[in-house]
Amino acid sequence: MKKIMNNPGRIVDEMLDGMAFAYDSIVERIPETKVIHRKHEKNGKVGLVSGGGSGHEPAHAGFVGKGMLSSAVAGQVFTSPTPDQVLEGIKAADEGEGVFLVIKNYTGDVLNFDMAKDLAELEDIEVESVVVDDDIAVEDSTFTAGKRGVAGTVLVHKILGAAAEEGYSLKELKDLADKVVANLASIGLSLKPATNPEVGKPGFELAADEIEFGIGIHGEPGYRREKLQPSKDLAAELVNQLKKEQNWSAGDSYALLVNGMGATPLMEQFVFMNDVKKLLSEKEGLELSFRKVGDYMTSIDMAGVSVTLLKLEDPKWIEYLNAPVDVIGW
Amino acid sequence: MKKIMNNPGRIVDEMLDGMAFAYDSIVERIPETKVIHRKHEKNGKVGLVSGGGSGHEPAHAGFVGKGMLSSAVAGQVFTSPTPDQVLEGIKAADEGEGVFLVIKNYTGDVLNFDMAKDLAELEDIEVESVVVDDDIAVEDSTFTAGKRGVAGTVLVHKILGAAAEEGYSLKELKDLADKVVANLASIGLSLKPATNPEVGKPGFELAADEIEFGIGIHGEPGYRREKLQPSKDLAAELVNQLKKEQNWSAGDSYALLVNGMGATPLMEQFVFMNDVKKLLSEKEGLELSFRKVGDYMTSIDMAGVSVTLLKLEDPKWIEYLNAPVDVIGW
Amino acid sequence: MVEIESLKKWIELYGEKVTENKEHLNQLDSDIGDGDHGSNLTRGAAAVKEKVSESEYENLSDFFKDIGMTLVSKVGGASGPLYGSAFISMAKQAKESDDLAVLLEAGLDGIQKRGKAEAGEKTMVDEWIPVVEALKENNLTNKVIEDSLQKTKDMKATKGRASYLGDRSIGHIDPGAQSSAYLFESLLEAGVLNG
Amino acid sequence: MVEIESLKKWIELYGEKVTENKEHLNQLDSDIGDGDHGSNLTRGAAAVKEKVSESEYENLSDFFKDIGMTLVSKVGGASGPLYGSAFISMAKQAKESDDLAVLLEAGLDGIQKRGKAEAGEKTMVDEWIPVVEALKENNLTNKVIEDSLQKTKDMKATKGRASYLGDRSIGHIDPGAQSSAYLFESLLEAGVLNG
Ligand SMILES: Nc1ncnc2c1ncn2[C@@H]1O[C@H](COP(=O)(O)OP(=O)(O)O)[C@@H](O)[C@H]1O
Ligand SMILES: Nc1ncnc2c1ncn2[C@@H]1O[C@H](COP(=O)(O)OP(=O)(O)O)[C@@H](O)[C@H]1O
Ligand SMILES: [Mg+2]
Ligand SMILES: [Mg+2]
Ligand SMILES: [Mg+2]
Ligand SMILES: [Mg+2]
Repeated sequence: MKKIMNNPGRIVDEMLDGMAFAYDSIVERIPETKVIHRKHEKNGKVGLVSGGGSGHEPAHAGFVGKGMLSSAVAGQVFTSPTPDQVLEGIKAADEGEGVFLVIKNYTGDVLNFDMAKDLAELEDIEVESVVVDDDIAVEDSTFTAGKRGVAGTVLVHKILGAAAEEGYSLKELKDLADKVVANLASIGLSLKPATNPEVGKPGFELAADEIEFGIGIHGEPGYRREKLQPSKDLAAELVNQLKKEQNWSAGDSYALLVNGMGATPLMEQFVFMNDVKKLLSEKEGLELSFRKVGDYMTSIDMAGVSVTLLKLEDPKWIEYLNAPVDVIGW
Repeated sequence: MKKIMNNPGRIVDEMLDGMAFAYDSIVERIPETKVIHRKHEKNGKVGLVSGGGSGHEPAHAGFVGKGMLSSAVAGQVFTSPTPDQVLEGIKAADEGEGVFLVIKNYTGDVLNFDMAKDLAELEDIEVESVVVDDDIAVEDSTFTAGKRGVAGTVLVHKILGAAAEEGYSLKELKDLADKVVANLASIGLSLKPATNPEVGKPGFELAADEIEFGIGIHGEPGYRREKLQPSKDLAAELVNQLKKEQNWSAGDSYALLVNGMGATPLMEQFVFMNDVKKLLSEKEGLELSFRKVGDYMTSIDMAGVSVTLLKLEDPKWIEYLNAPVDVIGW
Repeated sequence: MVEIESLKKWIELYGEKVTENKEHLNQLDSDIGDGDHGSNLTRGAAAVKEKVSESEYENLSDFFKDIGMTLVSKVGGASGPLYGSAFISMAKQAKESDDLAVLLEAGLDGIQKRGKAEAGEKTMVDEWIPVVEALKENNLTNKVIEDSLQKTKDMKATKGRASYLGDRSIGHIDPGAQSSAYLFESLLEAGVLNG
Repeated sequence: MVEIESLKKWIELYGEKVTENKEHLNQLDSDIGDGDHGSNLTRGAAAVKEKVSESEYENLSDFFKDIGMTLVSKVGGASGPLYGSAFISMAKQAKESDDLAVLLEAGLDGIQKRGKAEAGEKTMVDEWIPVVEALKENNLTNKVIEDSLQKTKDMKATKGRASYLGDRSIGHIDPGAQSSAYLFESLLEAGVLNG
């Protein structure tokens, strides 16, 4: 394992310190916690909190700031944060109008955030939440922990962040969140596994000419391995999976996110975007009203990409996606 | 070589198309050229043009837009663009007040941009330029092609971009550029070499436990190889080199950029920033008035980081660094 | 009736076993999860050790509560709230009973209330259920512990991270069941039952 | 006096050699540069071939100018403007002379004006200088070409990308000298000198 780090056990702490130092006009680290909180002054709006295991940078702390998250809670690498930490995030975010939690659908996150919710209610903070489960690589059945939460979560942060900034109530945010999540679908692929610094070796193995479709952002298994193939064929496979999931009609308006997994050069991400565009826009006739490319929800040093499509049921969502923010990573 | 691409020979074209599609509110690709141009309407200011070989994304096209570059010219991967292409970039950028070129110091770039300058003058466009040579890993002597231009170039783009936006004349920009470049120093290290898609194999080799100090952004050789070591020791080595170069006094004001090489997770970059901070701010007492962390001047899929320090001779430069921009990659 | 001293011993042994077998637990979790179960619990064990060694306990309930809260706040992931809930639930029960079978049954109940897993879903629950049964009948042995553990091998995971693997989860021991097996082995080794 | 037909042959052969030896040139450039010299020139050769085969030339100057401009606009890197300047300079000279030695001397001059390299700096110039000398004395042979090429091996690069290596550039043939050697080998093979 070749990584720029000191002690793997302290990597999250040092990262949070580095972040708070580098961007001290936008965020601060709440002392003795793993919470990154925005410096934006409180003005009686609903607080928005997210978080999860570390290793997905810039998610989630990179989205803390005016117009997006109020606080982000970081767990150990690939490990959900604990309820006491989430509670600190909630307390920091609370401006008297309640706090909304954006949780990615993993057993650990759901359990820890739920416990935090209970603790916050004991402190008289009203809390609502949404569980994002956009990864269509996983079947949503009683035989699984449900679809995973992946890169689409970032679009949820953005839309809810703009709505909260606009003054949405907790109840209104919950309705909006449910609608957004219902219209969200993502799917990814990997060329090279990630190495968790605490584990010291890659989370899985891929042959030199192999790729895996449907991989999760913690290296959870995908649905198929194949030989490496041209970008346009990779794009076609992911787009087909999304098509099976969503009911596309030509002219429908969608937001499109091409997300890099952490070690994928932007050059490749843009090439991939070009192929996705041909399929979605030229072939399927979708209206891609919002588009974004880059590293947003990564998996440490995994090489790969994911594609997220959000059906823009409400044109207001485009406004929310385009609304200005003051954060590190958007 | 495992890359998301179609035809290595067309990778730059497809990347530019993907970029222009994804961010069509900010930039456009000038048809039949390798020029990315901003959509921002012309308003009689000096145009700012940069570019160079591809593979450094988001540089340079990612910095095109209001407040930064007017156009960026992309060469093949790691190969300077040709004069006719640079000329197209100059013509697009010209708003009647002349065009300023930011050139990284490589023989190829200098020769090609110089030829373009001659061509532009034939078309009655006044052109000035600066050659950025911030890489202190290379000796600046008559026995070398001079110091290389690396990540510090991005700070030059930012400062000149803000000054151009403010209405600086060509002459004023030239004076400013010379001053900024004189105060700029960068140095990098690599953990893993880059693979040029047209070449198909890594540009150099590093053992599993080896790192190289002073590496260039095209994989040019550094000044020493050592065993992998903790982030704080890596930081100490780079900071020491910078200290030898610049005359630091406690309280002096500097801009600090920690730049990722393309395949370095943000987590590691922030950990590294934390170590650099301890040395520069806590130990040396420098005032780090501007700080930034992330992938700005990459080397395809190289793993590594560089540190750039710009002595802020003029407090106005901080304003320029913080001025708002509408670009893809800042 | 159990003594706090022997329980301290139990928890200490458990922490040692988890720490010694950190890599093994990580490996089991790599096979069907994300490879951190050993790291998670080792972090928890260190914190529990510090907490417990610093404190004097007058009653069982406080002892279990400290362990539970420490696990909840140090482990994270899925196993943190689950083990935490087990001990918090045991703390509640300890106000009414000091029978180990009754206590551990409450612990199991805490896990199931939190995680909603039933028998056969290839989770730690599949280690706890037979152990609690055996305790009730007063015949907990290493064989019971080991047999239940091995049985998780043939199960298909339908809860937790391993459920993403579907059929491919079959053939692997569940990491949470393995760490729970360490918990119960330590119980026997600490001599709590002879107490 | 040289004939356009044999010059076309020359340039064609040069293009073929560069293309066949693309990997070799890339390898030489990997050793002391950035590994793209073969790719750069192959791209240029293909463009020159297309350009030249499409056109009829009435005079030498137009022929050289087309080659020069095509190289400048297709090759990029350091070698593009340098080879381009060589041919553009030859185009200028061709208006006054059709003596090959005079033309190539003008080419060398173009390279040196643009790149500022002197003899001994381990660049293509170290291949051009002895070849131009030999041409003037009417005794250009493959041996001259090969000997000059080999001499670049012992030189320390002080211009271009290889200069970053300092002493470590010693022991490697300069890629630009190698591609120039192909240019002059092709000249002999095409029989331009016998024309
Ligand atoms: N719903 C659940 N109920 C009971 N146990 C569960 C449940 N989900 C997961 N587990 C247990 O948790 C273990 C994994 O814990 P750990 O690796 O620490 O957490 P994570 O999966 O978040 O990385 C599994 O092996 C399983 O025994
Ligand atoms: N200043 C110079 N004068 C003459 N030739 C040069 C000079 N700089 C570089 N070269 C030649 O260019 C060759 C490298 O060309 P190439 O690899 O295509 O460009 P780049 O170095 O930009 O990648 C070198 O081998 C050398 O012969
Ligand atoms: Mg985990
Ligand atoms: Mg090159
Ligand atoms: Mg796990
Ligand atoms: Mg080269």
